[in-house]
Amino acid sequence: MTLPNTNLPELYRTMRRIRTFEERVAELYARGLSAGSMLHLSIGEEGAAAGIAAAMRPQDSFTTHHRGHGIFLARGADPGRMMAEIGGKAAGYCRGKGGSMHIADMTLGHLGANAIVGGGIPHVVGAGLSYRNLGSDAISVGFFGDGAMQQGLLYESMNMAALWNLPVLFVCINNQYGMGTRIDRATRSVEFDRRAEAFGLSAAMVDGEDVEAVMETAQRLAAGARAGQPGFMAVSCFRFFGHGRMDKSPYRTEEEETIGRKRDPVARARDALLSRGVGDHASLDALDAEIAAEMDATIDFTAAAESPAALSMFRDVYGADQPEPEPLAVRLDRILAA
Amino acid sequence: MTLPNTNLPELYRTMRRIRTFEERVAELYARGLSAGSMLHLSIGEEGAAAGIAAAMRPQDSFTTHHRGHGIFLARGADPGRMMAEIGGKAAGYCRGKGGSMHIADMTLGHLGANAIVGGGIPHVVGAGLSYRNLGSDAISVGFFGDGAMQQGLLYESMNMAALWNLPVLFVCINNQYGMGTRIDRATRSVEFDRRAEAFGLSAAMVDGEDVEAVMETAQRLAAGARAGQPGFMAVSCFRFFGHGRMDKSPYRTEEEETIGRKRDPVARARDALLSRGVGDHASLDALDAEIAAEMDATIDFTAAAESPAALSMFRDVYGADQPEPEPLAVRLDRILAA
Amino acid sequence: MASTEITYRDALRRALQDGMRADETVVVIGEEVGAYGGAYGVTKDLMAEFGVTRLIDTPISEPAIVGVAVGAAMTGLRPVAELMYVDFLGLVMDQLANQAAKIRYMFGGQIGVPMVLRTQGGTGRSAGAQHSQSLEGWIMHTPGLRLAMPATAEDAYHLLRHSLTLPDPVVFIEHKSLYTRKEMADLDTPAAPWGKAIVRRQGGDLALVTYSRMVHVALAAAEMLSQAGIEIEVIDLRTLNPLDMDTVIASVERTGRAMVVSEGPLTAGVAAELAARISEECFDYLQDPVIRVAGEDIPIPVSPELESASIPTQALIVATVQRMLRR
Amino acid sequence: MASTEITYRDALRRALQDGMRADETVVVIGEEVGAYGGAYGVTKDLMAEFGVTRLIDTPISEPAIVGVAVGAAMTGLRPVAELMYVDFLGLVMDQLANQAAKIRYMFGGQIGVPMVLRTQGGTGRSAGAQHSQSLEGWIMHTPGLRLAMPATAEDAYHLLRHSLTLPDPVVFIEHKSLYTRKEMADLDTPAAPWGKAIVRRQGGDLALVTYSRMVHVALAAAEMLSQAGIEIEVIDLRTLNPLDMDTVIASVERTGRAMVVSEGPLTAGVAAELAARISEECFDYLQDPVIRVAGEDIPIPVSPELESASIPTQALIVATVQRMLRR
Ligand SMILES: Cc1ncc(C[n+]2csc(CCOP(=O)(O)OP(=O)(O)O)c2C)c(N)n1
Ligand SMILES: Cc1ncc(C[n+]2csc(CCOP(=O)(O)OP(=O)(O)O)c2C)c(N)n1
Ligand SMILES: [Mg+2]
Ligand SMILES: [Mg+2]
Repeated sequence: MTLPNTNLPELYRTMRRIRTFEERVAELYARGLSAGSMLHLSIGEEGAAAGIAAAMRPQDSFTTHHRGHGIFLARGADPGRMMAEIGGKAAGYCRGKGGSMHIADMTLGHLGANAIVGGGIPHVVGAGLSYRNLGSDAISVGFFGDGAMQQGLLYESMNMAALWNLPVLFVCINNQYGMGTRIDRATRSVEFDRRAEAFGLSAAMVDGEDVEAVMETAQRLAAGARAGQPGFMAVSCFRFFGHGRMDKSPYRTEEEETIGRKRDPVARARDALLSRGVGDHASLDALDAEIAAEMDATIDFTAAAESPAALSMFRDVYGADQPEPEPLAVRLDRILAA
Repeated sequence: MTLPNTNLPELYRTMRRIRTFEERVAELYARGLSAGSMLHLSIGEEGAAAGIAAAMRPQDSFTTHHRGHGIFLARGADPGRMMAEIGGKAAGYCRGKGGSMHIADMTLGHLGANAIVGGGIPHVVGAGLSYRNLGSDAISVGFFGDGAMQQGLLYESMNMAALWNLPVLFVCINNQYGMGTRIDRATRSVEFDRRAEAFGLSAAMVDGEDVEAVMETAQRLAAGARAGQPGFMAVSCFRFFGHGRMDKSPYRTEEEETIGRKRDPVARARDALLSRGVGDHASLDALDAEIAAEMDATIDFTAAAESPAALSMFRDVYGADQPEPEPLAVRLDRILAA
Repeated sequence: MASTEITYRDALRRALQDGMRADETVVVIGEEVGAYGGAYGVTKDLMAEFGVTRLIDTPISEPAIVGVAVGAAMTGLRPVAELMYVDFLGLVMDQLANQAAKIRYMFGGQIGVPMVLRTQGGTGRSAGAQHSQSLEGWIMHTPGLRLAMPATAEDAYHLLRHSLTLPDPVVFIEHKSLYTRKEMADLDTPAAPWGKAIVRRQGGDLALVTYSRMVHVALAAAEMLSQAGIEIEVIDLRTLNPLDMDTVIASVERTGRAMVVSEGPLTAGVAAELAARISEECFDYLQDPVIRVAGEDIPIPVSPELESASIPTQALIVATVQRMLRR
Repeated sequence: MASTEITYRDALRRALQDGMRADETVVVIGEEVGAYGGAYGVTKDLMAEFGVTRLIDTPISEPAIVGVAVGAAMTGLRPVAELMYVDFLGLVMDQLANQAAKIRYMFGGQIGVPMVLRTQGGTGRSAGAQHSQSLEGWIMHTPGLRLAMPATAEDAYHLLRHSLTLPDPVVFIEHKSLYTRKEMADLDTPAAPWGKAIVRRQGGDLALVTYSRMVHVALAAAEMLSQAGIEIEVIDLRTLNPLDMDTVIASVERTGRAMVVSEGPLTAGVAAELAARISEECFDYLQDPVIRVAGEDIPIPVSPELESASIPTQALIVATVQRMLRR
């Protein structure tokens, strides 16, 4: 596993890979190669993913919400196996059973994306408990959207993490929207850090357009979490596109979108690299092209990959040494043969 | 309906009636006349019940937790019908089907006690929504224990009340314990008002030993709620006895209990009445004796009351004009007659 | 009784619209029901007519959505709470099964909870294990909850209208793969009263009992079987509580054979109840065991091939009926 | 194989204690499991041996309790989460049915969720509609969850010990009216392996299939029937997932008659599944329909008289068997 580097060129590279991957996901869908249309692109949120991932260590684990491609890429995912999973193929991370909303990989500490808003949050508290009990120095990071700030389970989870001094970091990626609902129509106060503090967590709010600020905040809170003081951070950004692939965002104005899309962490990092003289247009263009080629290949890989075998349907319901559920066809054969 | 009066003699009377009623509940159980042992006495919490009830108006509604006898009495309940319900008798508020943990009375605005910790909290938000939509000037008050401060549903409910400017008041009766768990073992921070404020509610903490302070705080927050600014208050007190009738509180020291029981809102009000010259020992003793007689009668009433008729079991599952569920005996008759 | 061509989705919208016009206390409350028009478009455009006090967009707080609906239903409103996916029942079963379903009973009949919980379930969109389930079994097993599962646009309309008049909580489960189905519907008169099943197709060889989308799969299977000379009766239950066994029993007594079809997982689900009831009520008439064709006892996989193979198919129904009749 | 006299409660405690000694990763997590010793006393005194890192008292946050257990199970611990009453399942079904049950599957078999959810249900304490339910039907209907419901102290011990070795989530439902039951138990050797039913009493006239407390009610009924010359076989399923149909089928084929008894509400519950399976598997052997004796389809009332009348009684079982055999 290549460890995410913490300097801006690396952060830029991570963000660009996310951006390009998500663009290819859109293409996969447009070409009819995705499993379904429930694909949630994290374009605009690359700063959160790259910045926080860079503050994590190899042993750390995490869960994500349904918009989790970017986070997993930033933590070292193989984009080909991700894309294959999004296409429902056997070569995917979950053998085509999970799809975009359930990608997971235990070897990289990805305890799972989750299609239930808030559903993965308590799992990182459980992981934190394991680390405490087993004497590990890992932390576990729970990623979720602003929508989950209104799920009660979050408060139960934060309370337990604080009560037990667990190595846990809660990360709210506030992209301003939960489907068609702007956050100010979901709650009266968006000072989310106050909520976390009221439960005894260290908390911070940070601008997701500034990937270095995200990383620094995450480093500080992660250090606290590692020492037993759980943290919470809300990263503000903008969801550039619709909620899923079918959503054309009729509930917001073009003007709002135009302004929102100016909050672009990738563009900002690129500008910073140029102005700091760390890169020039040519070298960055070459990097972008290299990434584009890498991501193009994921579509070809997915298109060529095989669908899962029919009988694999009955596998993985229970542990490998356990009997599989009886298929309907077998049962009917038996009954009707009688 | 006799409206609770707001002066101290009335508050004292309400509190003394609660105290005595609860003592009779203990007696009912000891005499084997209660339906089960899950009886949660509110002794020590009379200040919360009387003070807040006095800030409510006749049209206001409320829900309570499992420890709700006192609140309902303070809102005008007939102690005889309450005791009969606690005894599982047909003359009880719920025809013997609900028992202590499910007492309700629509005519007095009691939308129900609840045996699920936190379960009744969203119902007052729903009532607030009704009042807003139907143009009523009523408010709805949700009572719950400190244990429910760790139920996520509370935060979802507060958030909605704040978002929609509903006429709702949330009341946490913090008696320091949830069963055997002292509140500092359930959460890191007991500054509960900060949690409510972070969601946009007006919030206050008050000492439940001082019934007048409770009433004044409740009046202020109720006025805000009536004007569309929902409120939250935490009333601090001490649970004098065990959680339920089987619990002898082995998890706390006698010393803690002795100190805790000194936080006695009834005794304090009595002392205040005496020191302010509003009553003398003789008049207060006479009042107490009158109340004792009233409450004694509830036991006799319950002992003499009838159990619900066997077939009443099938009633009230669905509306009165709807077919009742088919009793097992009827179904078996039909099938076996074939 | 003028018939009109309409989609399942539009019929549902019309039912809400007409119900809200007829009864000012009806409010719709849920995620994205207002401005967005519903995740599946059912409440589209209703906001313009009814405004934010009656089409209430909520935060993503399912337990509170149902809990608030319960409280509102006890105090004068008639809420239609929407759960975007039936899969989220796991978040709200306390408010639904411990509160809504039991309040009338626990309180000795003092008050009811006249609310509707609208939601949608089933497979068909590669939405994965947490967005494709058929969980009506949990509801049917909960005394106090009515349960409607329309298969047609006409039923979608009338069952929802009727739900808005009932004194008790109704769980109303739509099927995500039916929304765009278009058909002729009589919106003035229901084909059958609430609580009654409908014989969608007559036949003397076997009674097939089903509901929701599987009605259409069964009807297609029946057509294929007919070409092979086998005529099966297809019964659409429409509501699972109340459950109209009279219609089912009459058909089984006539045909002597029964199959029940449900998209939900086989074990301990709706198919089990139907099979058990038919077996006990029609014992002396049955020439074959009641055969259950239901979802596999597995989570729903996301791969489209696996997903569609995990629930009853037309081909399996056809083959199984043929084997039964050959037995 | 030394037998020892022990209560159901103490057998459970011994199982936890021995399981925790055998496997350091086992932790108990729930409300009042530590200092208090458990609402029904099962974890009493374990704190002294295992301390606060392994007996973890929690706030009253059921969804998080189960969710934390899921996360812990995925990262090296083997949690025994405790739900004080099975009635609180409504609060945790998302974490249980959408997460614990599906994680292995959704993630393509990468990891399992080896946890036990211990809880207790049933009637007997006038605890009312929200504290007296039998909700095993919801669990049995959820693929991915194992389900154990011991009737005896010996099974309580062995089934719990075995649950602590399984790779998948186990829902372990005790019965509140059995805790004080005392009996001889062999804690060294289980009477049958995990997943196998036990014939508790032999008889040739009818197979009665049941589990949990109803085993004892059935056995008492069998004794009464025996005095009338009727010998029924009583089968204790012990686990509902896995479900041992072989033992059941063998008995029904031998006796030709079957009754299933469950405390849970009749409709769409465990009794339905058992009746449906027996009917389909043993069709040619059945002289009578499989008769279900189960809880009434109502919430549990608090009045002791109504409560006890709302679930199957010994008298009803006796009378029904007699009528079946007279038919
Ligand atoms: C419990 C639950 N409720 C509702 C949904 C439907 N849903 C999926 S994503 C979403 C919006 C989530 O918003 P947010 O948490 O801000 O995440 P974002 O999509 O903005 O990344 C909703 C309502 C769901 N999947 N789970
Ligand atoms: C959801 C739920 N969890 C657990 C319980 C069991 N239980 C009943 S009362 C109680 C303690 C509640 O404490 P608190 O809210 O402080 O109220 P108090 O008893 O102190 O009045 C518990 C854990 C329950 N009834 N409901
Ligand atoms: Mg968002
Ligand atoms: Mg308390």
